[in-house]
Order: sequence, then structure tokens, then C-alpha cells
Amino acid sequence: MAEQIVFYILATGVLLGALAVVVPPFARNPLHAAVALLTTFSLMAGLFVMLSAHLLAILQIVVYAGAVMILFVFAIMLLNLRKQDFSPAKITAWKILGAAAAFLIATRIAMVAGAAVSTHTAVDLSLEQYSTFGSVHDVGIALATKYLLPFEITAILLLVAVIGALVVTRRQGGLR
Amino acid sequence: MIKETTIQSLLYVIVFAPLIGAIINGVFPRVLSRRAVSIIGVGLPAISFVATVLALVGFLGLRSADPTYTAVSASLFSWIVSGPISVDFALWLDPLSIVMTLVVTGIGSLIHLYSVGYMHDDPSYARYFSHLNLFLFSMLLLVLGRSLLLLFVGWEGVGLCSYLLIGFWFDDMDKAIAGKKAFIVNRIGDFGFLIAMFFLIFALGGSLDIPSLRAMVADPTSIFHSNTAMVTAVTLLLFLGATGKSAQIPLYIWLPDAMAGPTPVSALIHAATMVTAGVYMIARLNFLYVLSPVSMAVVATVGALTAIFAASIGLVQNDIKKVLAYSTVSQLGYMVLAVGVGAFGAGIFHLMTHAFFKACLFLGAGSVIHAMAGEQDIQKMGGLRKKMPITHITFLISTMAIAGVPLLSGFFSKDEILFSALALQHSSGTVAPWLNKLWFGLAIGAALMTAIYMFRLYFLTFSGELRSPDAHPHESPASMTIPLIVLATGAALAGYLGLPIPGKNLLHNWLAPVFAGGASAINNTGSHTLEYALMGVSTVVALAGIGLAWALYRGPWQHVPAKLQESLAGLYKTLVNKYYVDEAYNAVVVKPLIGGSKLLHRWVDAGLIDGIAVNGPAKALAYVGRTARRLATGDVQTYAAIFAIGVVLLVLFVM
Amino acid sequence: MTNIPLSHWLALATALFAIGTIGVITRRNMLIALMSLEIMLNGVGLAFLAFARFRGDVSVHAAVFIVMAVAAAEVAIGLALAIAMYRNNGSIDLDQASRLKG
Amino acid sequence: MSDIIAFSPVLLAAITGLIVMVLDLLSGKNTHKGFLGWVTAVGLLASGTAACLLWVGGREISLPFMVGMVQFDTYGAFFVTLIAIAGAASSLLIVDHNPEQGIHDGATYPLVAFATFGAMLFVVATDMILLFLGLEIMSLALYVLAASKQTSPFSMEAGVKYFLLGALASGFFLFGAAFLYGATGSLDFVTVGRTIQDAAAHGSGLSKVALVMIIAALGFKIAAVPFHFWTPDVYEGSPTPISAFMAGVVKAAGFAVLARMMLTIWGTAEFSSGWQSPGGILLILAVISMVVGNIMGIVQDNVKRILAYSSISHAGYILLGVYAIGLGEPGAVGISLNSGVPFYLLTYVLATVGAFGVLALMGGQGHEDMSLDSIAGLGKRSPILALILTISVLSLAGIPPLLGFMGKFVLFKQVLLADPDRNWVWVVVAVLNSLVALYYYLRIVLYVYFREPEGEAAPIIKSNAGLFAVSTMAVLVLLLGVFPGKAIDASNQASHHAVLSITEAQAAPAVQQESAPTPEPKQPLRLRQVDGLKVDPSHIPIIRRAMELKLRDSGPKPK
Repeated sequence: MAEQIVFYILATGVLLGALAVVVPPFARNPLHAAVALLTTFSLMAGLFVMLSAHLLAILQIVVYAGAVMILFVFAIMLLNLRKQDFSPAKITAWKILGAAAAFLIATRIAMVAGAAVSTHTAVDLSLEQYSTFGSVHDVGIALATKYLLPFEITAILLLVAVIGALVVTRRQGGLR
Repeated sequence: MIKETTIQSLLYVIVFAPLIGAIINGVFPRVLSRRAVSIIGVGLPAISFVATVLALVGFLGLRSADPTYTAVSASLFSWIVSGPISVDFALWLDPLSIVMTLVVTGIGSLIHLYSVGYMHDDPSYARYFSHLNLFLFSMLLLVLGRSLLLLFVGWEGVGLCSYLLIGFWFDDMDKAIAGKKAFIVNRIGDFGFLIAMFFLIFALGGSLDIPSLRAMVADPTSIFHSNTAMVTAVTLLLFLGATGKSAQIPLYIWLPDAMAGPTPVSALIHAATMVTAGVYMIARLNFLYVLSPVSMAVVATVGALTAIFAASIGLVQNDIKKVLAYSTVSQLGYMVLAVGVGAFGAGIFHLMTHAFFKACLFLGAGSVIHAMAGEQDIQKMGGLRKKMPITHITFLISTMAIAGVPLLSGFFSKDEILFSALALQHSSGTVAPWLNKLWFGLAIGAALMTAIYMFRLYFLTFSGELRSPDAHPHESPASMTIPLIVLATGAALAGYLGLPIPGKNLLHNWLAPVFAGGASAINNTGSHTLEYALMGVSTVVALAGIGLAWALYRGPWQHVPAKLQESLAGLYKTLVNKYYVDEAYNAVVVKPLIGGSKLLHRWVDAGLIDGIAVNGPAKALAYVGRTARRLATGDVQTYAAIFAIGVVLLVLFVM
Repeated sequence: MTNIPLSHWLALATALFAIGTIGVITRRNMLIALMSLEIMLNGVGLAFLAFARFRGDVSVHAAVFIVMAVAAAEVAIGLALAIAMYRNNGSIDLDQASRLKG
Repeated sequence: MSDIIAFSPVLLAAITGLIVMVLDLLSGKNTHKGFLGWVTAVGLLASGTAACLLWVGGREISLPFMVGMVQFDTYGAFFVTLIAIAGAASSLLIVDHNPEQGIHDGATYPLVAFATFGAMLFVVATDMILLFLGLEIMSLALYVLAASKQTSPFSMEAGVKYFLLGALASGFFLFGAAFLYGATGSLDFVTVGRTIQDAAAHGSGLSKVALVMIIAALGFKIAAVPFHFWTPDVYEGSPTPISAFMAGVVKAAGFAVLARMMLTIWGTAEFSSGWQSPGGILLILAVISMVVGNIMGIVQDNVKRILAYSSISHAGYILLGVYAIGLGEPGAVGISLNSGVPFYLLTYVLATVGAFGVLALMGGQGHEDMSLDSIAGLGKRSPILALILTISVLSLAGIPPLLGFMGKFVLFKQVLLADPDRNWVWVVVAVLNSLVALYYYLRIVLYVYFREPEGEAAPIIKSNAGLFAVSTMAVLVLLLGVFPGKAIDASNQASHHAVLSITEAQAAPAVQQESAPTPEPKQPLRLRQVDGLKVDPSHIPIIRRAMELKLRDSGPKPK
């Protein structure tokens, strides 16, 4: 029972945070949106813990709440946006239709998927398993064996991102 | 004695010599001197012609050694092997393709020679010859291709070259548009051709290789004999291709516009060779066509209607090339009528004689236009008889030939078609018997009109006095008159290849092996007495037409045309405007297409709201108008929204 | 231990995904659109982890880890583009990026 | 070691990227960076050659120690080669285009190389995550490349648009992958396919969600309607060599993956039965893509946009091919990819890269506008470029004897062959569409040859590298059009391996481990299921899980 309560609290928090990012009145200011996003990310880490994804919960904090948020905040500071940088809010029919479509997708998928998995129950992990499931050890083994190749290739992805970011933001000249 | 292997090598020479010319002149247009361009441009087609003659001699030798000998096949390489389809890049020389090749290379070479004089001052001299040679190559591929696919390659190739050459003087936008029109109309036909090939393979399990296909069809237990509906569909789709290429109703509209190109091009492509491709294709597939009486009847009817329809338009045209263009459409109608009634030999015969006299007429017209410094309106000509004696004589001979004056080539070939229209019937006899009379009636009517409009053209151009005082006409140079003389000779004499004497008809005997399969399905209900009687009739018709033309344009009734024009103003206007066919096409096909695309464009651009706004209340209208402008795509988030809408549609659709 | 049914987890993940999508569609501020993208990817990660837990399959955690790296790289490029756009346009208003159209 | 050899074509592309990056840094700030283009091209071609060599060697090598994440077979080799050619051509086009356009950056080349690498990885990967990585490497590099002309608001806008929509599509892809995992318990799509095709999971809600999401995401990459909106804008705004890259490489890679995933995962006999089957969806997308692409193409005035809409309509034709699955080898169980599809992609890529390539060589002195008017009179100003453009465009239109005609012929023929009774309708629709398309292709030719420029004509760039690239494309279009035999053969072989078979894998005796690759018989190349070939102790639970869930008694027993 306690678990359910925690889940619903966290879920509500996550959703509210996400909505705060997206729904205009709460997030005129990008900085406010960033704070809301930070909330979402952090609460999400809690949900990860509930799913026994301990390592990822930590990474969620480190990568998202840490690195990604810092990037956002940097960008916000760098651009120093003011309100007049934006034309008056436009709510177009396409956007409404698109948002409605996204909403429809979500409800439909939730219904279909919910029906499809209604009989699924979580695998019962033994106590021993439970203590290691989602730990650095387990995930590390997966990364070093099955996911070795993607893990290595992630390096190239990051390299591309670095070069790309430099290329896009440099003012003139070469890579330096 | 020329060996079979030699003929095979000659085949390659025939086909590829013009290609080499096209490449040389196309790649080094600025390096070569004008003289070199002419030598290459004319020389290589001439080589091709000589090789054809040699191949003919060799073929005759082989045939005399072995009377059952039918064809030489030369396979270059295996072209496509994919699934059940295997097509060789192979050439195929049989009596029919020999006739066609001789016409193409022979008349082609003459017209190349003529072009040396005609195009002499053109800045894009090399490009012209390059395109013309490329055309010859494509045409030879069409004629000599052993498989339908190779034939189709040639078929599209000639269309492309035609497009390039019609638009040759592209400084004039109308001409470029005429080229495009030709290409697109042709493509409608090609669509039929392509679909027909697919049906042939998949619905009938046929082969694209023509000899194999023929062998398959010869088997009376094959699906071709049981599934007549599909055979009809295939043949009609192929005929759609033919109506495009051979300018038949309803796709003839491109040919008159195609006269925008240089006159030698009109002579070669739009009179002598390319436009006959449809007739050739039907004759080539005669064994398939005779399986479907319905298709045959459709072919013949379309041909007969085209013949009279175009002839009636030709009566009132004033542009010298337009008259000849409609005349070509009309004569092509005759050929299609011939193959439609099963007189394949007669169709090819008329194709050949027509190639001579129509090429000669076009070149003569070119000579006239050249002499009149570009003037094409026959109302402003006249009296050229004295100024241009050679052009005059050759033009007159060809005019008489096309009008059907006895003993000239057109007389024999046209007569055979008239006779066939009346006397030949499909053996299954499923189609109404009165059709024969209809075809005959239309054809004879067209013959009368032909005589009238051709001699109207002749009288207005060559006799009387010159009606534009500023012009200083002069005879053309030798490179132009020599082809005229050769062609006029041909126009006079080619008919003797097909004299209507039983057993002595050289052309029929020659082509007999090709049409053997098809001929068996055709009954001849006429007699030779009938044939000779018809000759009398058509002589009378031709002479009556000539007499009428003389009376109306040179003789005592000269005031009548103007009066007729007045009293029959409606009809006259309809004719001058070519029955408003172009306008109808515009209204029915082109406008809706463009309109539809514009509509869609606007719809996507401006969004659904725009449409609602039209009827919405005023206030909403103002708001929505702004919204709609903002909605004009280009906005990335609109795209994202549409992406999501697309996904939701899929989601709702699938789940 | 996990008494919350899988369908709840999926509903939450889908909801996050949808909120993110709506954000991308509606928010003109490119930074916020980027944040919305992150919310979408978080939803995906949650779905992955929920399935992993219910199947008792830990190896997918490694996949989610890699997805996180990708998300970070995407943000880096996105922010770089936002900055470049700002320099170029003086604005990161997505509505203004609509010169190309038709 | 054998694994490295098998992976070498893809690795070579990555190594090329690294080398070019280092060379860029070493060569100093003010040097002309054009030579990097040649290095990139050579490196990518080496990668293509390696793919061909592996293929000719008849080796079908899978990668045990990479736990079955990569499958390098004839299908992979075909597309890796194609991608390498298109990538090399694009990098050569950049050589003189960029300086003329004022894009001074050596970093363009490594990005092109890495994008090519990503595309290759995308094609050969058989694991969702690796596949996704390939997709992202390719896309991230392209977002940047699209925006690489920083002085141009158009280029910037193209980059932003492509990024935002691409990231959205990536999100959808991942979401689909997550649900696929949920439905099957695996990310390796051979296993996924095996599980889904099991009656219990087939058509389950989860896999349907995944189907839709993945079709949408890949539909975005291949520019199928209604996921196509970015295409014209991005093609128009990006520097033209990059447009060539997108139209060539991205489309080829996207289709390679779409076809393989669709058929491997959902490829049962019911694949294209009825509208709601996976094939049915592809068919719907195919038809609307053709129609919308062609109709919108008619009203455009910008050549790059025309080509973009043309690429959309081509996506329609190819989707039709994917929908009409082949009959497979005689006696084989299951289905195979329509063998016209790889060949058609080949014809499309060569022609479209050629066409964009010519446009790239018309952007001298910073000229950006590629309206029809600005290419008017090209026939007089540069006959050779005009000829190449004409050949490419006519090939796209499907005029024989150019390659494009062969592509259409073989593709439509195969579509008919798959189901003559029903598919003839779609073939007729497609042929009619290609007829409509002729209108705008001819407009290009019309302007090139038959019109004088009214405004400012696009200045032509004198570029040996670019000319070499585009003339190679044109020559290939001509030559392969006349001698398509080998290419069709290759396409046939490739398509036989498009569907990663599962039945044979189950029948195959389990596992030789590190043994040297014995040269396998060339015909037929067998497909091996490699998941779990070399079993690491830590995998046992994973594998057992998968077995218990779906394999029951038929799978290879874990040790």
C-alpha cells in the first residue's frame, strides 16, 4: 500500500513537472521551465528506484539533472532571452489538432497496452537477485558483454556531438 | 554470297553507326568544323544505309538458298535476367524489319543530306546533327529490336529525340512548349504500352521476345486463345501506345504542333519514320491482334475516323506545314485502318510510299519556306512554279502521288487499303458487318478531301502570281534539291513494288512469312474484279478532287471559297480551330489537373481553415484569415503537429 | 515487491511521452521545445525500465544508459543550434523559422 | 578477428572520419581544405570496396562476440556499397562548393564521414539499440551539416527544422522499440520477429503500438507522406551537397532498415493481407506518397524543392515494392523482400545524387537561390552539366534506356509478380503517377535547354572533384541502364537476405565459436541466427528468459 502511495505521489509530481514545462502559463520564463524539468527528472529517479533500476536512478540524476540541466541553464543565461524576443503567442489550428492527436495517441496506446499487459505480473526476484538487480555490477556486465559494441560506438556518437556543437556555434574559421 | 555471321555484324553497323555519329557530334560540338560535322552527320547514316542494302543482298542470298529462311537474329548480350523474365539485347532482321530499315536509313540519309543545306546557317549545327543521328539510332532500335522491351526503348528514344528536335529553336517559347506537349502526349501512349507489357507477361504468361511470343500464340491450346478478353485488353493498351506515337484520335493533337521544329525534322520524324512506329508495331504483332476481332475493329475504326477527321481540318489550314501535318495524320489513319482490317501488307506498303511522297512534300515545303525567307502562310505565296522549277516538279509529283493519281505510288497503296477496307473481314465475324462499309465510306471521303486540300496547297503555292511582293524566292542549293529529286522518283515509282496483280505483288510476297500467322484469320470477301472496279472509283474520286480544287482556287469558282466561308461560318470556324480539340483537352484534362494540384497546394499551404473561412461569419473570417496566413507551412511546429496527426491516424487505423 | 501493475507504469510513460510531444508541437521557444524532447525520452526510458523490471531482465538497463547518452548528445546539438539560431536571427522563436515553405 | 574483418567496411568509414578530423586539425587554419574531400571520398570508397570484397568472397559473417548485433550479409554489403558511393560523391561535391558558398570549415568532412558511418551501422545493425545509435550518429551529423552555412538564414532554418522533427521521430522510434521490447523481451530484432510471429504475440496490442511508431519514425527518414513535410524545406535550405547526401544516403539507409525490420519482425504470410496488416499500412503510405509527391512537385518553382517532392514520390514507389513481398526462394519457408527494391534504390540514389550534384556545382559566388529561372540556359553555359542534369532527371522520370527505367520496370514487374490479381491496380496507379511526374522533370529540362535566364543565373563552379562525382553518377546511370544485369543480380542476392531468417537458424547446428571463418559456399548463403552463439555466463538468464517466453522446445538449448 505504501508503495502505491509513493508511486502516485511521484507520478503526480513527474506529470505536474512535465506539464509545467509544457503548459504556457507556468513556463513563460525558460528558467522556470528548467526548474520544473529538474523536478521531473529528480522525481523520475525515484520512480527508477521503485523499478529496481538503482544505477540508472543515479545516472538520471547525474546525467539529466546534472549535465543536461546545466547545459540548459547555460544556454538560457547565454541567450538572455527577454519577452519581446517572442512574437505574441499564436495558437493555431494545426497546433491544437496536433496536440489533440498526441493526446489521442497517448490515451489509445495506454488503453491498448494496458489491456495487453493486464495479465503481466512482475517477475519475482529472489532476495539475492533483488540485491543486485539494476546494480552497477549487473548493468556493468551487460554493458561489457552484450552491449559492448553499442557502448563503444556511443563514443563516436559523443565525438560527433562535440564536433557538431563546435561547428554550429563557432563564429569563423576552423575547429579551434 | 554473304554469310549469316556477316549479316549479324552488319546489323550492329546499321544500328550503331548513327549512335557513333550522335556521340561524336554531341561531345565535340565546338571542336569540329562545320564541314567535319556534316561529313560525320551525313556519312554515318549513309554507312548505315549501305550496310542495310548489303544485309538485304545477303538476306536474299540466304533466302534463295533456303526458301524457308525467315530471319537473322543477333544477340549482343543478355540484358535482364530477373525472375521469370529473361530478355536479350538482341536485334532481329526479317523481311518486315528490312523494309522498315531501308525506309529509315534511306530516307533518313537523304534528309540528313538535305539538312546540310537547310540548316547551314544555324548556330547549333552540331547539336542538330547529333540529335538527328540519335533519333536514327533509336528508330533503328525500335525497328530492329527483337524483344518488345528493346522496341520500347527505341519507342521512348524516338519520343525523346522528337522532343529535343521539336524544341530545337527554343528561343521561341511556343516551340519548346510544343516539344513538351509532344513528349507528354506520347507518354500517355507509352503508359498503355508499358502496362500492356506487364499484362502480357503476368496475365498471359507471355514472353517479351517477339519470336517466342509468336511461337506461343501459334499454339491453339495456349491461354491466348482461351482468354480473349485479356488479349483484347493487351492489344488495346498497345494500341493506346500506337495512337500516341502514330498520332491517331484521340492523341493526335501533338503532331500539328510538332511542326514547330526544323522542316527536315518534320519530314523525317513527323512524316516518314517515327509516326509510323505504331503501324509497324501493330503489323509486327499481327499474330496477336488477329486473336481479338474487337481490337481489330477498334483499330480500324479509329484509323478511318482519324483519316477523315484530319483531312477535313486540312481543308482550311493556311500554314503550309500545318496542311502537311494534318495530311500526315490523315494518311497515318489510312495505315492504321489497313492494319485494323488485317491488310498488314497494305499498311506497310502505304507506310513506304507515304514515306517517299510525304518526305518529299515536307522537304519541298522546306525549300519553299527557305526561299520565302521563313514565310509559311500559303495565302501569301503563289507563282513559285517559275522561280523554283525543281521544287515545283518534285512537289507536283508527290502531290499527285498522295492525291491518288493513277500509276503513281500513292494510287496503288491507297487503293489496296480501300479495297481491303471493303473486302477483308475477320474470320470469326463477330463484329458488325456494316462496319466494312463504314470504313470504306470514310476512307473514300478522306481520299476526296486529300485530293482537294493537297491541290489547294499546290495551286495556292505554285501557280498564279506571287502574293507577297517583298519576297524574292529562289531555287535551293543542290544539297537540298538532290534529295527532292530522289524522293520524287521514289514517290512516282515505289508503287510498282506492290502492283495489284495476283502473285506478282513483290512486297506481299516478300512480307508473306511475317504475316503468315495473322493472315489466316482474315477472309477476303472481295474479288479482283471488285479491286479493279474500285481502282476506277478512286481514280474518279482523285480526279474529281483535283478538278474541284482547280475550280475553286484557280478556275472559274474562285469566289466560292470566300462565300462558303461566309455562309458556313460556323463549320469553317470549327475546322480552322481544329474542332476545338486542343481547347477541349485544355478544359477537360489540363485545367483540372493543374487546378487540382493548385487546390491541393493551397489546401496544404493554407490549411483546412481556409476552406471553412469562405463560408464562415465575418468575424471568424477575419480571425481565421490571419490564422490561415500564419498556418502557411514552413512552420516547423505545424509539421510536427501533422506528424503527430499522421501517427494518430495510423494508431486509430491499426488498433 | 512491485505491486503497481505494469499498465500503470505504461500509462505514466505514455503520458510523459505525450506531454513531451505536445510541448514540441506547441512551444515556440526552442529551449522549451528541447526540454519537451527530453521529457519524451524520459517517458521512453521509463517504459523500458518498467518492462525490464516486469521481465526481470537487467540487460536492458544498459540500453537505457545508452539512450541517456544519446539524449545528452541530442541536447548538446540542439542547444548549439539554438545558440547559432539566436546569433543568426536574434531570436530562438520557432515561429520565425518559416522562411522555407511551400 | 573474423569479426573485425566482417565489420571492416563500417569501421573503415569511422576511421576515415577520425583521419579526416586529425588532418583537418593538422593542416592549419588557412589551408584550402578541399583535399580533405578527396581523402573522405577515398576512405568511403575503400569502405565500399571492402563491402564488395567481402561479398565477392561469399562470406556471410556474423559477429558472435558482438552478441549478434550486426549482420553483414549481401543485403548489408549492397547497401553499404551504395551508401559509400553516395557519401563519397557528396564529399567530393563539397570540395569546391563550400569555399564558393563561404562555408569555411574542414569539420564538414569528418561529419560527412561520420554520417556515412552512422548510415552504414544503421543498415547492418540487427539490434534496436545499435540501430538507434547508427540512426542518431547519422542524424546528429546531418543536423549540423544542414545548418553549416552559418551566414544563411535558410541553412540555419533547415538545420533547426531537421533537428526538431528528426529528434521527434527518434523519440517515436525509441518509444516503438520500448514497446517491442515489452512485447517480446528482446531488442534483437531477429528474436523479436521470432517471438512476434508466434501466434500468441502476433497482433498483440504492444506490437501494434511498436509497428505504428516505427513506421512513423522510419517513414520520416524516408520522407513518406504524411511524415514528409520537412523534406522540401530541408533539402532547399541545406547546402546542396548535403541535400544530395540526404536524398541519397539517408533514403537508402532508411529504406534498407525499414524493409528489413518490417519483414523480419512482422513478415509472416499475412504481411500484406488486408489494409490493417503491416503491408497494408505501407501500401497506403505508398499511394499517398506517390500522389502527394507528384502533385506537389508540379506546383514548385525551385529545383531543389522539385527534386525533394520527386524524392517523396519515389519513396512511394519503393514502399509499394516493400509492400509487395516476394515469394522467396523456391522451397524456402517464409517470405523475402521484393527483389526490385534494392535495385530501385540503386537507380534512385545514383540519379538523385547526380541531379543534386549538378545543382551543387551551380552555387558559385554564394548563389543560393535554385529557382527554375536561375538554372535557365544552363545548356548554353555548361553543356556538360546540362547533359548530366538531363540524364539524371530523365532517369528519375524513368525514360529508357536510362537506369531509372530499368528500376521502374523491374520493381513494378516484381510487384505484379507478387500478386498479379490484386497488385495490378497499384502498378497502374504507380505508372500513372510516373506519367504525371514527367511534367515537372521535363520542366527542368525545358528550363535548362529552352530558356534564357530572366534574372540572375546561377554561377557555375569550376570543380574537378564535383565534376568527377556527377559525371561518374551520369555514366553509371547510362551504363547500368544498358547493362543492368549485374546490378539486378546483386539486388536479387541482396533481397534474399533481407529477411533475417529464423527457421534456418533453428535448424542450424549450434555454434562454432572462435573458429576461423571457413569459406562458406557461395550459394546459397545461409543466414545464421547468432544471438547466444557464444554464451557468456551473464547472458544465461537473459537467454533463458527469452527461451522460456517464446522458444519453447524448438530453440537451441543453452549450455
